Amino acid sequence: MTTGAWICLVSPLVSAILITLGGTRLSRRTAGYLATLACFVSFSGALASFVAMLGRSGGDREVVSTAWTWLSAGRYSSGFEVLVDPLSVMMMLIVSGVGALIVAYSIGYMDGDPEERRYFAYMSLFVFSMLLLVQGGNLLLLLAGWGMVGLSSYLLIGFWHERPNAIAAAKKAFIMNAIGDATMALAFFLLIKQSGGLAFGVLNAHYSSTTANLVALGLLGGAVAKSAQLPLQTWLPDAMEGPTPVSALIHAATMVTAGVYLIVRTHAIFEQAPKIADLAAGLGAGTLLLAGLIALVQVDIKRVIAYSTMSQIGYMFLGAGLGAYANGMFHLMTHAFFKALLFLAAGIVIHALADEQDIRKMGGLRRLLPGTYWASLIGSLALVGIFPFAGFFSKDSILAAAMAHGTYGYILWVAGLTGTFLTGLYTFRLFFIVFGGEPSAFVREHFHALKRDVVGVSMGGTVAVLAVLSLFGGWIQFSPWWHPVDTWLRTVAEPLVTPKSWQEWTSIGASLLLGLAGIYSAWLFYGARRVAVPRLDVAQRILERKFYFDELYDALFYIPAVLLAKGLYVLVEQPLVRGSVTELGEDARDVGGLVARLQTGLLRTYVLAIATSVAVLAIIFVAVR
Amino acid sequence: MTGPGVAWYLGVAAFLFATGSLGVLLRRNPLIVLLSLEIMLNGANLALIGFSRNFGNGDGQIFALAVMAVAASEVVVGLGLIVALNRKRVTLDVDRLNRLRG
Amino acid sequence: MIPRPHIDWFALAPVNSLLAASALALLCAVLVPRPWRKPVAAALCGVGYAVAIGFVIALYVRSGQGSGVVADAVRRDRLAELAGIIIAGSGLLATALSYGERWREDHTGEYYALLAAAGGGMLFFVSANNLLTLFLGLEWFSISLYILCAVDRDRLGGLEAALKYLVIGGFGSAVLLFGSALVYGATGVLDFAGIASAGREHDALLLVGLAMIVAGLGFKASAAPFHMWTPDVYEGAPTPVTAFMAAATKTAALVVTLRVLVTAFPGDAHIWTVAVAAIAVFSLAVGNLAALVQKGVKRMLAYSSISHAGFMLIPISAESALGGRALLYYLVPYAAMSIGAFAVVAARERELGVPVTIDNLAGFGWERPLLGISMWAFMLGFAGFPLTGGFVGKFYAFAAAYRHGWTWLVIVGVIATLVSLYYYLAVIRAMFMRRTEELQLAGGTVSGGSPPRELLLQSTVCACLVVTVGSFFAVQPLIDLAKHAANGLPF
Amino acid sequence: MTTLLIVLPLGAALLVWLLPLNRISAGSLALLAALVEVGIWIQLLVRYDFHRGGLQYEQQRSWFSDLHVSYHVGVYGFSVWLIGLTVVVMAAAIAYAFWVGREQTRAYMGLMLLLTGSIVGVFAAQDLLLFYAFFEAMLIPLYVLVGVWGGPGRLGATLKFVIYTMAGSLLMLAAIIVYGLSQDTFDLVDIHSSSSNWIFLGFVAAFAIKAPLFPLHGWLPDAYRESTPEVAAVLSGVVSKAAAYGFLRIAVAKFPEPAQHFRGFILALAAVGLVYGSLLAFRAPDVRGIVAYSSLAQMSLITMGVFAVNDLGLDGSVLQMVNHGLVSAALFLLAGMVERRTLTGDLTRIGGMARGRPALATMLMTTGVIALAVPLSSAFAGEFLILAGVFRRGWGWAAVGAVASVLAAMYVLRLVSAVLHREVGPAVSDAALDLRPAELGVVVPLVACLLVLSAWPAAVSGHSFRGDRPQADVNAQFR
Amino acid sequence: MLVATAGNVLVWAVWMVAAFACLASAVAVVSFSNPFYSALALIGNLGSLAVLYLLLSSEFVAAAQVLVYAGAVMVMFLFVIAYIGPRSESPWAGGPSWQAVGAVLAAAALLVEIIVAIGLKAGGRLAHSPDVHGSFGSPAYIGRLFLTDHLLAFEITSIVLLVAAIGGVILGAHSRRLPEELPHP
Repeated sequence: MTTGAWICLVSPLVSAILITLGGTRLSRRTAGYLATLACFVSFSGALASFVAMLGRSGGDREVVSTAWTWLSAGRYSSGFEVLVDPLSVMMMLIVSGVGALIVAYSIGYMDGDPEERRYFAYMSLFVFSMLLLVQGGNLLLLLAGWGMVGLSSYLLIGFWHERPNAIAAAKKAFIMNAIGDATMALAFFLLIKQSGGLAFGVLNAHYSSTTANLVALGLLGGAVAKSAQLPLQTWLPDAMEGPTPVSALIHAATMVTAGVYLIVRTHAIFEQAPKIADLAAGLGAGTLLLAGLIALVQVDIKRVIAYSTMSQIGYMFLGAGLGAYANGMFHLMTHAFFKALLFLAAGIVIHALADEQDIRKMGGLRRLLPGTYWASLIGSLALVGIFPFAGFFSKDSILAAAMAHGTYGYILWVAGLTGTFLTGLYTFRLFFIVFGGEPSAFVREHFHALKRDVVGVSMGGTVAVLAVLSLFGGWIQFSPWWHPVDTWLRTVAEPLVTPKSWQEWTSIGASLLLGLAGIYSAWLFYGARRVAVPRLDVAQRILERKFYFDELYDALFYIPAVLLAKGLYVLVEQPLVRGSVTELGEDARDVGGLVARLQTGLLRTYVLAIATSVAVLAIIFVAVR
Repeated sequence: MTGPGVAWYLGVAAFLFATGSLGVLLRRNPLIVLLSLEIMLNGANLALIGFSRNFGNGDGQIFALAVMAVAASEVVVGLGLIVALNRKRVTLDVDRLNRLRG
Repeated sequence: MIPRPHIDWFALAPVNSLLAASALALLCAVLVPRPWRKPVAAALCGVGYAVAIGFVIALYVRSGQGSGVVADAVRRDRLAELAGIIIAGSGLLATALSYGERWREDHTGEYYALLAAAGGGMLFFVSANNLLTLFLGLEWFSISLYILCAVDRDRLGGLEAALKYLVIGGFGSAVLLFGSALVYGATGVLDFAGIASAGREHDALLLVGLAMIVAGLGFKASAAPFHMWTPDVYEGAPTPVTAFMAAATKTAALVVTLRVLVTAFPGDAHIWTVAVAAIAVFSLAVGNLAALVQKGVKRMLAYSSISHAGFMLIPISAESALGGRALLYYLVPYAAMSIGAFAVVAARERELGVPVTIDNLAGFGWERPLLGISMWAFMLGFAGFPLTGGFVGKFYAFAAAYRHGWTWLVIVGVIATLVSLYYYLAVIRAMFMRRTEELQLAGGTVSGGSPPRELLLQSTVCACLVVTVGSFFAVQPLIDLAKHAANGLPF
Repeated sequence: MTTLLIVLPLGAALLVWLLPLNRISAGSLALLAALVEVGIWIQLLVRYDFHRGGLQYEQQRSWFSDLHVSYHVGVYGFSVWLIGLTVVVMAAAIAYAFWVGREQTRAYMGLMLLLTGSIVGVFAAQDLLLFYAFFEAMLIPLYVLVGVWGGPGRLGATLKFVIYTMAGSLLMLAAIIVYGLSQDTFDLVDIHSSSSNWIFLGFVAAFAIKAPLFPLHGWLPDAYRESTPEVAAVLSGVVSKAAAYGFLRIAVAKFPEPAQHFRGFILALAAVGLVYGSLLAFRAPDVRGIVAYSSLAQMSLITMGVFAVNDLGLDGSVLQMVNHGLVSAALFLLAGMVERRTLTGDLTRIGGMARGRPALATMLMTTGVIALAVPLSSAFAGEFLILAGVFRRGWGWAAVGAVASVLAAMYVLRLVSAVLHREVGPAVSDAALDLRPAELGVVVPLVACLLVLSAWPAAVSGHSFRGDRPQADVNAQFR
Repeated sequence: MLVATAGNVLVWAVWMVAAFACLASAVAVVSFSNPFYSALALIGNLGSLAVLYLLLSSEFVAAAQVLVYAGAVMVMFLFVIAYIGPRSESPWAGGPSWQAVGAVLAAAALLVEIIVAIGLKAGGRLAHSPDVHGSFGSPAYIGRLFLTDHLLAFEITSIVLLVAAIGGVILGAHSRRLPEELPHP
């Protein structure tokens, strides 16, 4: 069981190292194959441990295998170890599986890029980091993986490093994540102080409410930073500067959902700090509304999907925050499927239109890219949560869980439903604009079809696989009747809420209705163009400026920091620190000049000096005798 | 025969010493400076001899004699220097000897 | 029939050998034909010093406990002999250094005769045991030095320096003399031990005398405020003579100060310790501050020697066996560093034909690596860096001060050291960090392309380098020597 | 063996100076000596008994007995690591100097070797006066190295450097004299701990300037900018560690009460320095400026760890000393390589160097991300331990540290992207090649060490002091 | 008894004269503008000192004083003065004013201190001097001391004189410039 886990963890790292060392000795294509192979190996490792785990039951399913002591100081020590339990295995499957698909897709998408090798090295590195995050056997390693995924996402966002935007976006992403890391680290320091260690076991210990709250708050900080939830959400849309597969893998399928995983993994603390848990849920709800609204006005195809990602993660946070861990994780899984699908489809579109991403120039691709059309349709329906697509099963169970959580839960429930409507609206706005209608001038000019070579196969094939997954992936759990995911995760995290069946059905009905309503209105506005889009300039502008969060943060943090730095340099560094000694030296020299001027060269002065001092000396001697 | 106590002699000696030093301090002609030095030494001599008389042991007188010799030698060297300077057409004024300074 | 006092010829051997050398050199000034005069005279002088060193060492070994010589006129003890070793060594090096000096050829015989005589005077001086011999020894080597300053009569600087030195020195010795007279008057005896026993506490006459003696000795040690002759004389005198004065005169003066104060005036220690400490602080301040602004290297070194007088008065003021050790140890590397530094200056001087300034040292370190590195070592030694004896010396001096309960003195010394860094490092900076192209000469041109490779000068520098660095590693033996020497004094 | 470690480079230095070698042979001789030194250190590492801990490979010979000063050397667990840092970095520096080909090679190489010996001596000395001697001896070659081979502003820089440093170390000398005489021994092992605030402050002053801590870093920017890259690497990588070592070995270990008494004050200084350095690094206009100020920040962090005085902080600071040593050495060397290609360190005139220079990009990126302590890197491990340790002294310190870690991310990314990314800068011509094999040979070992440490930071943090000991009793470590 | 007092008065008188002459001549030496006169004044000073020495019953020193000083040294002085040619200078002029003030103050301070010290002492042993045996200060007495206690001092004195002689030779001799010599630094 653990061997599988280790294989799963190590193989991407190996491929990353090999590609780096290989350098130009590897052909670009080879690098791609190598990375893909590594990912599939790692997926099979995950499968192996999954199968092995099926053979066990209850407590035996949780195994920690330590390779060596990674860090130790005095009595504190943390090993380099992997934790294999239902939760981590589930994540391993998702990460390595989806990861493998997307890497395979990249072979086609990145074909011809001069720095393809670097790309695949980074991708492998990312997969390794993500697996480290989910498999890490103690909080320290979890944090390590946490930071590593941040790093690799930085590298991948800034992959095209000639583009200033890309670099800026990458920095932004990294620094936002660094803030999250910092808060997590602080939480860990507190844990160390209180319990002396960072094994997952310490989470189950009982803490004073303050400690619990602080720790939970720190963890939540990390979670929201990584998952682009309020208030640290601003980096995600910019992150779309990276290559599309990157957006699919990191900023949709895996990394950004790590926050949910973190909450589920450390639920013990959150259960000791219910207020913080509710805060998490609230943030989720807020984000899903905010993102949904902003998504309505975006014109960049990838950004729209990015905002949809944010809002979907909002759902997961909602679930996880309320204690419906299994539902959250389940939605995480399905979301991985259909969001990856949407991104990759969008990737095909962009690829076909010579890297154009502005939807206003698109249109009428239905006939030109039929496969992609169907794939996106499936993806969109799954996203909105229409029966029988994947999203339907997972999202509704979250809403049901919210319903079962008292009044606060009801508020969140309403928010969630509103979110559903918005989802339908913006998803199909995108869909209709891109695929509906007649091909626009731009499209007719730039379109070039996908060839049936490796490129086409790698891209089309992976999309097809993901489409199938988004179509049937949801069926494994239908909470009213069968719920294997719940039982699978029960040993790790006991759910706090058990919705009654009427709550299940009401939320199912409501969300279906609202989702369809959203789609219909989208069809009215953008598909059939029956109704003109209502113009509300103010709202429009606010939404386009993303509620001015970037401006706010610049004003609050960045500009002050820069000013402070400049001010310190001018006011402290130059005059006080650097100037002081030289001035002292000058003064000393001046005094020396005076002393030297006493040396008049006049013999009589010298004698006078002696005579005087003899007199003085004698006087003193006689006086003090 | 008694006469004035040694203290009186010492007074004179002190006066000589002071006068001599005044000369060294004030005069600019090196010759006179040398002479003033002689006066200082003589003051010391008088003191020595007075004390030796006072204690009735001869060390002071021996000292005085040695001092005379030393004074003579100093004078020799001093005069030699003055002559050498004079050869170099230097006006005999110690205040002019200020090339070395600072 | 007059009972002749017993004469310990062995004890007088060092002085006599130097006197003999002096006399022979004088003779060869008339007997030896001009071309041979210089080498012969120099050789005689050197041999005299070498023999003297031999005798002094033998004496050090043989005089386990001190004894008076020739009716207690002088004292034969390890203090005198150790000081003798340092002085004679410096004399030998100074002789070697003088050989290449380019002044007119006449009077070389007399020059070396005087050099030997001065050394003899110092050897006598450090062993003086009563005020009379003290005064005579002082005058002996002082007069020799006066003449040595002016030996090159064509340099006006030399004459001016000599006259200044003579007049001020005369005044100083007059003060010393009158002080001795007063002490004699207060106690009725001349020899130190007698003074110590006869002198009564709080005796005004004795104290005024003491003040004057301290002034006279401080003058010879060129301690502020009796220092003002030093820069002019050091600058004006021929460089080898300056080197000799810096090393030997200071050694003699400081050792005698220690001996006189400790043996003759133990009763008034509570006064003179403070006075000496004050003089030390004053010297440190004046020397270091004035040195900061000097352009001429010889003048800068003169001020540095003033500040070092301060450093070496600190252990004297501690009035303890440890202090004695500190002083005697410090003198060894100090003498070596001074002679070495002036030797390098002399080398540059002979190369350029103009007085050496910080500016025209530019690039010297790269042209003459041996001299450059040695100068580097000497400067670091003055500044009290490790790997040189200067470090250990300062350490001992401060230690003595602290043991005496004067932490403030340690602090002052430390600050002084910090200030001194500036000008010592300035020399290194000029020699290594300025390119030769930046070299601009103050009124003068480089005479003759390649500098004269003088074997004697270089070996002198090497010897100084060896002592400077060696004294850092071989602390234990030196300290043992110093300990035995200092134990001769009644602390 | 310890003595051998100290003497070998000194002997080699003399050899290089005295033998009439040409540039190549002198350089290769020096390099050989440096590598042999590394080999000896590896021997030491292998033979040192980490389970027993404590002082090993001890040698003692009386230097001068009346004040009980002796030549006493030996290594503790953490000294082993610091010595290792020294020999590795010095080897890299010498190799780089050899490759660049400084003029007056013999002098240069000799000085580098002399420097090596004295630094190793500092880390091995177990006698106060010996420690001071080596501490000062470091300064002699540094002074010349910066002053002769440095940039245009070298004279001012060296002067400032020396005056600052000496001001501190002379105070330390006074402190040593008072301390040693009052206890009548200068042996660091035997001497009893003292409770005198003044002596403590004397030592702290010296180390605070050498490190440097916040208001005393006036010498740092000039010295790091003006000196040659390899010397800057040594300065910030190794020499500064001597100060941290002093804090650890003397200030904290020998003065428990004063250390406790002044802990708040020093932690505050360090905290200020941490943020201050990071901010100034963030605005610094050139490559070296960034690295210089970042090392100010890092040294403050290490000082924090030491003055947390608990096992987390101490182990962390030792680990971080090694990390920062390697990181800043590598960064300065890389900066030097960049400057050799662009003839400027001005961030506005360089950029886009990643395109077509994969080796340079990889090296700089790797070092950079380790420098900003990305998790799983050894720097992260050290920083984590330090902050965890100092957290026990008050959450505020750790909070400041966390803020600083974000700032670190900001300035390192600024550096990396300003050099590698964006459009190609005016100073970057296509003639500027990728790193040559020789340059790789210099940098790769350093980075490799860092990666190994990242895989197993416990190698250092777990093997510096004797394991599980009572929290407060640091002093017991040094018996 | 009367004789004694008479002798006492006589001694006093002689002392008065000698002391006055001594002081006056000293002041004269310092204040004459012409070195020639100063030298002459110094001779007078030495003579009066010799008288004082006699009163202090040290005949030999007195004799030596007259011979060595008045005889040898002063002759040399006069010779040099004559050689150089006596120049006059305004005696107190020149130099910074604080120089003069300081000089007077310092000299006065020294004088006062010594006087005070002696005065403090005068209450004790200095008041009246003990009688000494007749041979005190006689040449024989001095000679014996020179040959026993102060043998070394005697020798050294001669050495000092020798050194000074060399100095006289070097400094006084005419400089013979040789053609082949280099220009001097």
